[in-house]
Amino acid sequence: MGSLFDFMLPELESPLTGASTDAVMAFIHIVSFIILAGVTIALIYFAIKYKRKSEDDETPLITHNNKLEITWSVIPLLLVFIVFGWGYKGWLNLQTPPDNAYEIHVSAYKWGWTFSYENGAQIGNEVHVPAGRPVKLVMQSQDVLHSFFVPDYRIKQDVLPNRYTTVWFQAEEEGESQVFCTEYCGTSHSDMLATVVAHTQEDFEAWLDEQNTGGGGTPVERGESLVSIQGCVTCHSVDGSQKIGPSFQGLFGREETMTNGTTLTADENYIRESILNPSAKIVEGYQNQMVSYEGRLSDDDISDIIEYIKTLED
Amino acid sequence: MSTHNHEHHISTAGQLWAVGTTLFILTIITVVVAKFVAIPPPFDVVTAISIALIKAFLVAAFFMNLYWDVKFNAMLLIMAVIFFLLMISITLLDTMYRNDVVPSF
Amino acid sequence: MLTAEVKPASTGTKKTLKVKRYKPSEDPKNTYLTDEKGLWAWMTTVDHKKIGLMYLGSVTFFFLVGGILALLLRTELLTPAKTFIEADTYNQFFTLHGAIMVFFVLIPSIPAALGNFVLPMQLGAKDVAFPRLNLASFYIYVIGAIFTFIALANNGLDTGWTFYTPYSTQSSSSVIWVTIGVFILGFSSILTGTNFIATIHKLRAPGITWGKLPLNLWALYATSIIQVLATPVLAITVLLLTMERALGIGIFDPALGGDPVLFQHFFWFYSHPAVYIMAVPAFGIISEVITTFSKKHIFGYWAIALSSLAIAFIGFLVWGHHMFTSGQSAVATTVFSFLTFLVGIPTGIKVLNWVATLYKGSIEMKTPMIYVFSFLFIFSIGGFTGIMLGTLSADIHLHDTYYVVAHFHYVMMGGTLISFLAGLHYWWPKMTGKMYNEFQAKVGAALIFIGFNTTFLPQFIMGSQGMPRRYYNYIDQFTIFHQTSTIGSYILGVGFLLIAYYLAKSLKSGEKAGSNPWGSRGLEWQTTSPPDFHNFDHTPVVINGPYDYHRPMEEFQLGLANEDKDH
Amino acid sequence: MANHSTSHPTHVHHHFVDSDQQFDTAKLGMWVFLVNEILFFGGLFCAYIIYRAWYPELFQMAALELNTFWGAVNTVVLIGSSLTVAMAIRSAQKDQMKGLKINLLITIGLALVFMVIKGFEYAHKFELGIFPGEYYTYEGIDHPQAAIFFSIYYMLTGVHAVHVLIGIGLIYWIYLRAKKGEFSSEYYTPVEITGLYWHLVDLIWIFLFPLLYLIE
Repeated sequence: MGSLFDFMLPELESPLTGASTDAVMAFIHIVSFIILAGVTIALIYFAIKYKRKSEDDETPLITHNNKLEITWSVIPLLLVFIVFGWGYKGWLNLQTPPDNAYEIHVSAYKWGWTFSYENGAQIGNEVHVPAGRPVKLVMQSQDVLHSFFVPDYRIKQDVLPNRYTTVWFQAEEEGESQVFCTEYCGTSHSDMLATVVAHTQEDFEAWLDEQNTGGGGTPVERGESLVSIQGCVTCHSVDGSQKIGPSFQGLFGREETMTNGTTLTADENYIRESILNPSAKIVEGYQNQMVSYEGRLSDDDISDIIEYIKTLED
Repeated sequence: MSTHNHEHHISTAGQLWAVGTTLFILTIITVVVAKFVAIPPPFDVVTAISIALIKAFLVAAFFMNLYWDVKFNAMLLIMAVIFFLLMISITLLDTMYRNDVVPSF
Repeated sequence: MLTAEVKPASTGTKKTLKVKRYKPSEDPKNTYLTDEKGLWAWMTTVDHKKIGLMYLGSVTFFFLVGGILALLLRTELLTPAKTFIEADTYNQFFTLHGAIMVFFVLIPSIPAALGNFVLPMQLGAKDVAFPRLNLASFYIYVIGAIFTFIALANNGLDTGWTFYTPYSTQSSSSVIWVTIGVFILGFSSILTGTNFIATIHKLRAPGITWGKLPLNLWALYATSIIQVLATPVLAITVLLLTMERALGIGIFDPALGGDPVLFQHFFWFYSHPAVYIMAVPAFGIISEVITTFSKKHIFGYWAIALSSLAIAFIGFLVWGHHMFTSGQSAVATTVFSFLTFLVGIPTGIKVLNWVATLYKGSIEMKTPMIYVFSFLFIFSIGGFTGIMLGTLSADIHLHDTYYVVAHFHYVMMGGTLISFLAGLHYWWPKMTGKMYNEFQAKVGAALIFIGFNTTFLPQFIMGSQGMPRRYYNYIDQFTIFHQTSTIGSYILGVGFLLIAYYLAKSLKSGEKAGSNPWGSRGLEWQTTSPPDFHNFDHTPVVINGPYDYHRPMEEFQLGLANEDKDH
Repeated sequence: MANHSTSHPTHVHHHFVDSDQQFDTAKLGMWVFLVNEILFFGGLFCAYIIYRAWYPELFQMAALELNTFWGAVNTVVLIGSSLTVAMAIRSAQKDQMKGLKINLLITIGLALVFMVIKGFEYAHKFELGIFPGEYYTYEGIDHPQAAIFFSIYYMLTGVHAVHVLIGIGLIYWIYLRAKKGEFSSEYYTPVEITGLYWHLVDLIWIFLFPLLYLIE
């Protein structure tokens, strides 16, 4: 289709889901552009040609013309029928993932994404997929509405807290594509980004095998990966920089002042309470924004995270 | 607009009592039918709503005078009901036909 | 002594009336502005013209607040990361910008402010059907605004103007104050709609049949129907949301077993028709202005009149096109997409009829007409991008991106606000009796047109490239579009300041307008500027259509001959 | 009845041509307002229908907690009050001011009876722990969405009860005006349009009753 409006779209990385979308968009753009040009030219031409000559200008009495009315009702009607059918066909394809699609589970939360694989591997804010094979994401939210949007693939689907939704694509080449959250979800909505990384089939399998499922490694290593997968780092920096919540750097053993005026020293019990019941104590200068991780983190997980935080000294 | 009616309709007391009595009887019928007659669903709901519709018609037509009033007022009532039905039926098109996604692992 | 055979609306039977010509005075002694003076007289007035002006004042105030918020938002977006405000502040600003512009500016702008002023005059009536109810509507609007401002002073609101659950049930901002405010505000809208329907049905001057009703009134009539049918659903929706937060009733909250998508149905069942509450009255103004300044009969009177009703009706059945990605069922999505395309047709018909009206006209490019030309260009773009967004596969890509932001600004701001400006400049001489500076007004119109397109055209491109809406931070590749857009918004700001300046100045030192400065055949122009308390000092009798420019002016100035002049 | 002389009777506002035009306009306005009321309740009925379609078994279980007998009594009481309002309008049309006042008082009495019965029903539910929303503590219904049924029940009957209270206020106001002798067969517009409002309150209840109380 025409290249006139190609600059408006990002490079298409998943032709199986996006080619029909691009084509119908180009068609609408071109037809609209022609009609808009016609209307604009007519407006300017009439304004010049029929400019008022004097206050006593007589104008002819033209009340209506049924033939003209029917023409400009029926032609647009036919055009929009074409567009409807075209869009419907492309959309139906988006709604029906191929049977051989590779399934990955997505969990969205304020403000990040966790991707889980069949073998138990989990990874935060990065989804690795095999190129040249359809991939189906089965998604659910842990809190509010989110939406999974990959412009390069022309796909988008809201992620709901009470049921699963699904979306599919097929990246043809190796490469990275940007994921956005497109359903407004609060303070860091605009930081709720992720990346799709497409590998060749062999590289993908190798990558998947490398991912340990959280069983191996030292407690500190496990803690570090949990902090990333569970999205803690979206709000709590590990380098002392200012984010939505207090930084993890130097947190352990730090003297903190609470919003109610009391002070305490951050120890194991305080961190544990802050993970399970975040609204119990709020550090001065911060909002009560965090959701409880009760049920999402086991006692062992929490111990691992505390061990990791201990290593982050000033 | 339809022609103007200079004489406002005045119902007789007998008419009003007849309508009221019918409404009382219909109330008793709908309770008896619901409690003591086993109608298989969904026809139990259909029966209850049909009786309610008859009652509503009687109230609108005779207590609210629509039967003798200008037709435009009746049209307004019908329009409200139509828009309510459109709202509910199109929403049901979503809520009744959602596709259940089941994760495979 | 002349006679005219007409059908008075109050009896509906044809009869012959004795009429004579009443030429409006060019130098009125007694006008509605001099009639009663003082703050108290204004605050308790039941005069539709004064109430219209009070709405105009409030709408202007809220537009200023919403506009400043918009400029702050655009300034924040100059750089990809933080420019000068925090993320939470940004979220509150876009929420309030949306809520204020929709509920306090666009919805009351044309119907309640301009509509209140001209509707009875175009009907030849002395007032709306229920003048006290009209005043009550205004105060209900004020009370709704007060509730919203309590929320502002008390944690603000950060849910987006759409209040989507479950975010709105969890948010720590004062959602309840705003929902109560919107609930109250809804009644203002409903009562205004009720008033207009009754007025148009029952208070038409002798001779104004449905076929001689000005198209502005057809548009206001269609709008009123939407207001009465849709606004109660908004009321119940925000009531349920209030209860959701106060009592946790669970209907919309998934944590309590409810369904968040159901909330979206409830919300858009009102809020999509609300788009037409904002847009349809704009169509009315365009029809009035374009005929006056081309001195020509409207092309396709019935096509334009009936397409307003068609838009109002089909507009009720398309709300689900805001929910194509929400997880609603496939069958609902298909039906909504199909119906969405149908609503595009009557809109297209209107635009083409207006263009055809210009053919062989006597076109004078006064300020209101410049706004009409801006409208036709900008609104067409809004319409075409609407077709794009109604297309299922394209909407999946474009939904909730800046493409949508640009689209609804082209429709709401380019459509409603620009035609509001057209109407304001068109009826300004009638309202105030004064003329504004034509040259400054033309500069203002040009600034608005240029500023508007500079602001919103780049948003189509970045949206299509994937820039999501409601983003505080953005990735670097979108910087150039955001910066262009911000510059455009400053041009718009300057344009609005200029308009405010010369309109205010015209009140003090503007030239006298005369009763009919544009040479219009509309009934509202056949009385003094500004009109007196009763609008006309006689009962007008209408024998021609409002666009019959082939008939002499005398025939538009008739009134009952045998009337005592003292009431 | 209405005469078409040029003089304006005192009750006719300046912007109307005559009494008939004012009467028709007021009535039309009220009908337009009733359209809005129907859609206002329509939203709640919509929530009801969708949840009933989702969880039919819940509605059968939960409806057993509602007392059909008192529901039916309240239906009869409300229909009775509609009848007396209709009689009141008839009295006004026939210039029987005493009948007007008596009928209005009976209507208010019946409306109060309705509210008292409603109050007992609510009190009984509160005793069981059937509170709206999150405060729901009753354990007699084994269904995860049980609280939502009662949320819908409380919203529907609660909003309806608010309308009954407003109606009582309006009818009392009409009664006071009737006492002052403001109405006659020439002018009874406020009686007529308040009556329309009251009939609508009745109409809504006619549907609420089978939908909430008569599910088997």
